[in-house]
Amino acid sequence: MREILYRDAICEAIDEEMERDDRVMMIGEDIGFIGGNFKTSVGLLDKYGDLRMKDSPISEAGIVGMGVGMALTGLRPIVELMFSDFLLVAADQVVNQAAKITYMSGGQASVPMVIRTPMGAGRSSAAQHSQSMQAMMAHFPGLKVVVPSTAQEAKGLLKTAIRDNNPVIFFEHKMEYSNKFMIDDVVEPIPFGKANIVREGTDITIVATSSQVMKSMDAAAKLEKDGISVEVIDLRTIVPMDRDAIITSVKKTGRLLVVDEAHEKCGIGAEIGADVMDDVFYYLEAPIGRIATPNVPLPFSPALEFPIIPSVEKIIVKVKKMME
Amino acid sequence: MREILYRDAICEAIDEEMERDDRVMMIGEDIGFIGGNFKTSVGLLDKYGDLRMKDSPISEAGIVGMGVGMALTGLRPIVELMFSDFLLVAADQVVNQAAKITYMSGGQASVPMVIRTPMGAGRSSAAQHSQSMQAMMAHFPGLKVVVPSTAQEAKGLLKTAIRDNNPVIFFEHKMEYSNKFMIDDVVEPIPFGKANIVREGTDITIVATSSQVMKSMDAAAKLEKDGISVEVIDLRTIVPMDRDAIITSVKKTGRLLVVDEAHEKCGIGAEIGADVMDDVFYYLEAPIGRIATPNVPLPFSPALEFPIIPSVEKIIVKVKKMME
Amino acid sequence: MDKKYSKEQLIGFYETMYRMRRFEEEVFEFYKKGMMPGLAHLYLGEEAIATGVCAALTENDYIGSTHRGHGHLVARGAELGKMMAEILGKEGGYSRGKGGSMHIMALDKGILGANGIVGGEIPIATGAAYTAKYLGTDQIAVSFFGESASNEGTFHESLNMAAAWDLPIVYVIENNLYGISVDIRDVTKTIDIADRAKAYGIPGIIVDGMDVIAVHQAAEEAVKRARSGNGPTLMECKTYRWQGHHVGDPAVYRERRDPNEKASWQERCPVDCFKDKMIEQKKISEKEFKKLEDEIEAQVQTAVKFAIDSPYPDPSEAYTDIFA
Amino acid sequence: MDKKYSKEQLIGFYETMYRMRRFEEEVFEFYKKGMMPGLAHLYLGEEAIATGVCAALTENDYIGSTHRGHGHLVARGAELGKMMAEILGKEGGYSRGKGGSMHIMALDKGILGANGIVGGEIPIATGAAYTAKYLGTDQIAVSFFGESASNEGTFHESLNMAAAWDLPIVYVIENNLYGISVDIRDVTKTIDIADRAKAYGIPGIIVDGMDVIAVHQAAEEAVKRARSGNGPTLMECKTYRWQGHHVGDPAVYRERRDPNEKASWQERCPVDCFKDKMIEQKKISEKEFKKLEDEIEAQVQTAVKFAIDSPYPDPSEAYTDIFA
Ligand SMILES: Cc1ncc(C[n+]2csc(CCOP(=O)(O)OP(=O)(O)O)c2C)c(N)n1
Ligand SMILES: Cc1ncc(C[n+]2csc(CCOP(=O)(O)OP(=O)(O)O)c2C)c(N)n1
Ligand SMILES: [Mg+2]
Ligand SMILES: [Mg+2]
Repeated sequence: MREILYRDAICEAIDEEMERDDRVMMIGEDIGFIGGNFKTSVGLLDKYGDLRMKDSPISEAGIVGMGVGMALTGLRPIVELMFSDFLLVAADQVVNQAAKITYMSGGQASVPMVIRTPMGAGRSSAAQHSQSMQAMMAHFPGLKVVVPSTAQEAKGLLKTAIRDNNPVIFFEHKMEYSNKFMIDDVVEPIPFGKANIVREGTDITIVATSSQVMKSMDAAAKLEKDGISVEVIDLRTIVPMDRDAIITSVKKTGRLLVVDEAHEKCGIGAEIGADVMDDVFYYLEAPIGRIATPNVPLPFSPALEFPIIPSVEKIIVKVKKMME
Repeated sequence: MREILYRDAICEAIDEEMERDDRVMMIGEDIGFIGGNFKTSVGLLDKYGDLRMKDSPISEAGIVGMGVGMALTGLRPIVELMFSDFLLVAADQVVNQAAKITYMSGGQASVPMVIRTPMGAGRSSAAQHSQSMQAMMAHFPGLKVVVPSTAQEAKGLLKTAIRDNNPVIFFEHKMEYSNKFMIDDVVEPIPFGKANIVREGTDITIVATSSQVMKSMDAAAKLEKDGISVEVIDLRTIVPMDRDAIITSVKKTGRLLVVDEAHEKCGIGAEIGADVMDDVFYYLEAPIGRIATPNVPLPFSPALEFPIIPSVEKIIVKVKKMME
Repeated sequence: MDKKYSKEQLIGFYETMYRMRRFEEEVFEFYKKGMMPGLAHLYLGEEAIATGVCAALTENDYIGSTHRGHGHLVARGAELGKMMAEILGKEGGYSRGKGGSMHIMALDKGILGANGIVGGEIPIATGAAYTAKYLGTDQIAVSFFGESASNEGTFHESLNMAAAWDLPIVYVIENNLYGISVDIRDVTKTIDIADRAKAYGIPGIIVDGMDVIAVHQAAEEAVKRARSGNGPTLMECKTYRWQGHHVGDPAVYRERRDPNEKASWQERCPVDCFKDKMIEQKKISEKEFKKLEDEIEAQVQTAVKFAIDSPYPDPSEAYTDIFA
Repeated sequence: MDKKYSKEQLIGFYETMYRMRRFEEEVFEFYKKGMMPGLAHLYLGEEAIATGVCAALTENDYIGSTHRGHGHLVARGAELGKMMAEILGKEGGYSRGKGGSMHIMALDKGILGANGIVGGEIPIATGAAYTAKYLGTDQIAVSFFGESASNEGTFHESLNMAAAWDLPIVYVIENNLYGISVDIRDVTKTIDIADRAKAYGIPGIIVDGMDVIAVHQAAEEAVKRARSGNGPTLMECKTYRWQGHHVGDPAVYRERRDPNEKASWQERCPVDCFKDKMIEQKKISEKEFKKLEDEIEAQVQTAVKFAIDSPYPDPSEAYTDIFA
């Protein structure tokens, strides 16, 4: 084990995969010379050269579309979008092209492309640089959607993403980049579709994604002092989703709370609740709960932003309410 | 009352609003000279001239963005996107710009723009021309989302949309355009956020959108013969949503089925279920159900397409199962 | 001009053009008889372009194609039976009925897919060119699209990158004057789209798209430029489509400027004029033409029969090929 | 060249430039002191452009602005206090803290919004120009953006429409050579972005963006063209930003090509050089400058104080202004 910054864990995953496979390359804005806006690819331009670490013009639809073309013809591109909000600039290429080509071609073609992109609020980046797009990405079939929690998870899941033969949307939480984590010396790829039970408990199940896993763990530790035993599941991937892990846990605890940072409406909490409903309905001791970003654009001022995004405090309050 | 084609009801709404208010205009691909790809604006170019009925180049992001600019400066543009799938080509302008400007400006600005666009499958138009984007649109705060059922509803709701001071995404179901409906001689604007109980019943509540309202009515009529009394709610607008109507109904019936054509995952059914959950949980006699398009891209062949989209038959089967 | 062409080459040109012509006439018949699901966009009248361009390629090169893609596929030697079966939504189709006319992919022929999104394929083809450069093969890519697609942002983004990085690609504009109904002259100031090359610092050339020899010569030069590392060319072929935008379009809009527009273009039919010229110049005899035409007729009829006889896919097929 | 300028005008130029300069120096101070949430993109070094262009406008004209928007706002006479308060996320800000530096809107000054999406504002400003034409006013719109924004698809789509329809707009490119770290010369082949005008059949002009008089003269001509119905102009101003991309960027990438790059541009400081020249040419005395500077200093300090004293918005503010 050693200590590592989240951003460096990302960089290591890219580096190791590029070393392993010549066909892996990266394209994106400012990823080369300065090693990425969030410093997740520092040193890789020097190591791999300009063709494999391509600094692009500001053309999101263009670079994602090029990624699709590269993936169709034998490369394994990693496209970085500087903020996940820019998925909307490239949405046609992501959703109408990348996600659908395997299907439309009747399985002739595959699109082994990873779109890496930072998600989440908390930096006073306002409405166009703070969104969490995992619900939108999960809504459209054909995309795998990855929401890693810790540095270890990020590294292992990114390796899997790069080796996957499908378009993968890989969300890195921008509030984690500068955080330190402990990580194994060697991190193996972590399989998709297998949730991680990071804390066992008996009273309530929290399914969390990305940074919310850490927040949920904090909340669980505090709730323990109040005699509430919380089971925390790190979902890891939204598509594919480990339904079984959730169902098994909820059958045990009788309560389900989903914590995810995307907007609430048509969000991840709604989906998980609806998905497991038939299986857990008769075990439920309280309505399924969700904590998400409410249905307002992200405000700039920290005085407005922090109160609306999910927090340890909100999780605690909600769990207590669900235990009543 | 008189008989009318759905497409002509749309055209009448546009015409009447353009006549009423000089600032209402329309821009889109092929809307002028040929009166729209689906013939929803026939005759309007001749009547209103080229500046007010603008045939545009194929530039979806451009025309939606121009619509935003027009709306900010005193016009009330109606932007037609030929297929709702193309919302993805213009997604940044729709979601990052139109939806957020009022908020980001602290209420200084408003964006009175309607995006009219055909939704839905059933025409063998395959994966890129058959999608239903209402869940994605509803996910992002700042957009009103309208899903009219009949010609009467479409006309009344479109008038409201045009008079609304916010960006409104108005979904017309492409399978209805050539259908005949009865319509009032004069159709008044129908308020947003007020669901329409189109059939009263006592055993189960179906909340339906767009064409699914008609399918649900058919199903309800057939289910009646089996002694099942179905209440059907035409939701009309997904944003704003008439929670109260749904909650009141479900408290009465004890069962809720949502029928909407968007993809299931993070879809409308999931949202409605989660939204009313706290209020109806202790009244529920069965898990909340949903019928949606499953999580696969829309296939071309009718042999594949019809079996996957919502149908009267599927509604009947699901209701019966929920009544068990 | 054409003296350097061998008889074999000349026969090859005709063979390809005539095959496209007859193939699509049969597609049109299917539509008229109500046997074809959805729609198709016919290439009739534009045959010289795909024929001339693809004759300048090797079999390892890549093609990005559009909604009007049948011609590109035929020119690359795609199997007529599998194409026709796909167009009818049958199990024997290239995508087993999942794609349809607008999405026929034949990856084994280097066809990266027809595409239902106007402009959607341009960055994808550009990505294929990047792959060729990356791997150091001598492959090139060709991106075919209409004049109206050149108003999509993806056109701009792609050409900028291809130019900046000297990617091996040829952009072929099939300028048939119209989008659907919109006359390019009403929505674009520059009459020759080839002028747009100046914005990227690459050669832009104008070619008579009704003359297969002219197209082939221009393409050879552009292909040579691409293959030798000298970057992209924008090649505008002036042409005309015989039919409406799709099989169901009466194309009333074409008489706006000039009632003889269609007739005057049809006088320059790429198939018939080429044949007449060859006979006149005694390069190919009428008898030889007859023999060729009979052979092609047989191929087309075999394809038609194959498609009719092919079963529809099993409904379970809808749930496969979502992921590779 | 500048003989036609009155003393008043010359003083006006300096006043505006110096106000921008001092305002932003204070913004930078706030950042360094950790008092500013998020980031800001400083206009330092580019003052001559907004100053020269906006001096050619009337107060009814419209402005589309960018992430680097403070200068445009100051040039239009926006209130410094409300700007500064917005940048600090305070209740007294233009958007009551909801927008922040990247989203300051001052609709009363014709500012349609700074914009966090590169290229996002170009079609919006184009739409404002459409409104002017539609209503038959003599207003025009100016769209400011960076050279790198000209690689976004929205640039292309907007210029095509503005050209085709002779819209009253001036597109002003602030070519400071870099996106964030990416050198435009590495991602675009044409050295002068003004060349892109040829693709749209409109005039493209190159201007010394460090010389307010040159900018003003060019702008007057372009504005006249727009106002008289002769359509858009693409006006490229060559400039340089003193600081990194944003307040936190050390800008290491600039020494790649030329270690003296920054120094040589700074020798041409638009503020200082103008002042020196005026003194040298005895147009404005040192004493007059001093007086002006003192006045501006007082304005800026008042703004700073206003911003500091302004309270943070109440958290409930997060839930207002979602809809108009
Ligand atoms: C993004 C997008 N916008 C609009 C359409 C609808 N549409 C299909 S083809 C077409 C016209 C295309 O014109 P052009 O590029 O000139 O090709 P042509 O049909 O003339 O061959 C339009 C508007 C679409 N399929 N995709
Ligand atoms: C769509 C989008 N892509 C990328 C970014 C990140 N970004 C912000 S400013 C910027 C550089 C813009 O360069 P330019 O247009 O030249 O303007 P400048 O900053 O030089 O004034 C980038 C890449 C963004 N905000 N929006
Ligand atoms: Mg065309
Ligand atoms: Mg720049």
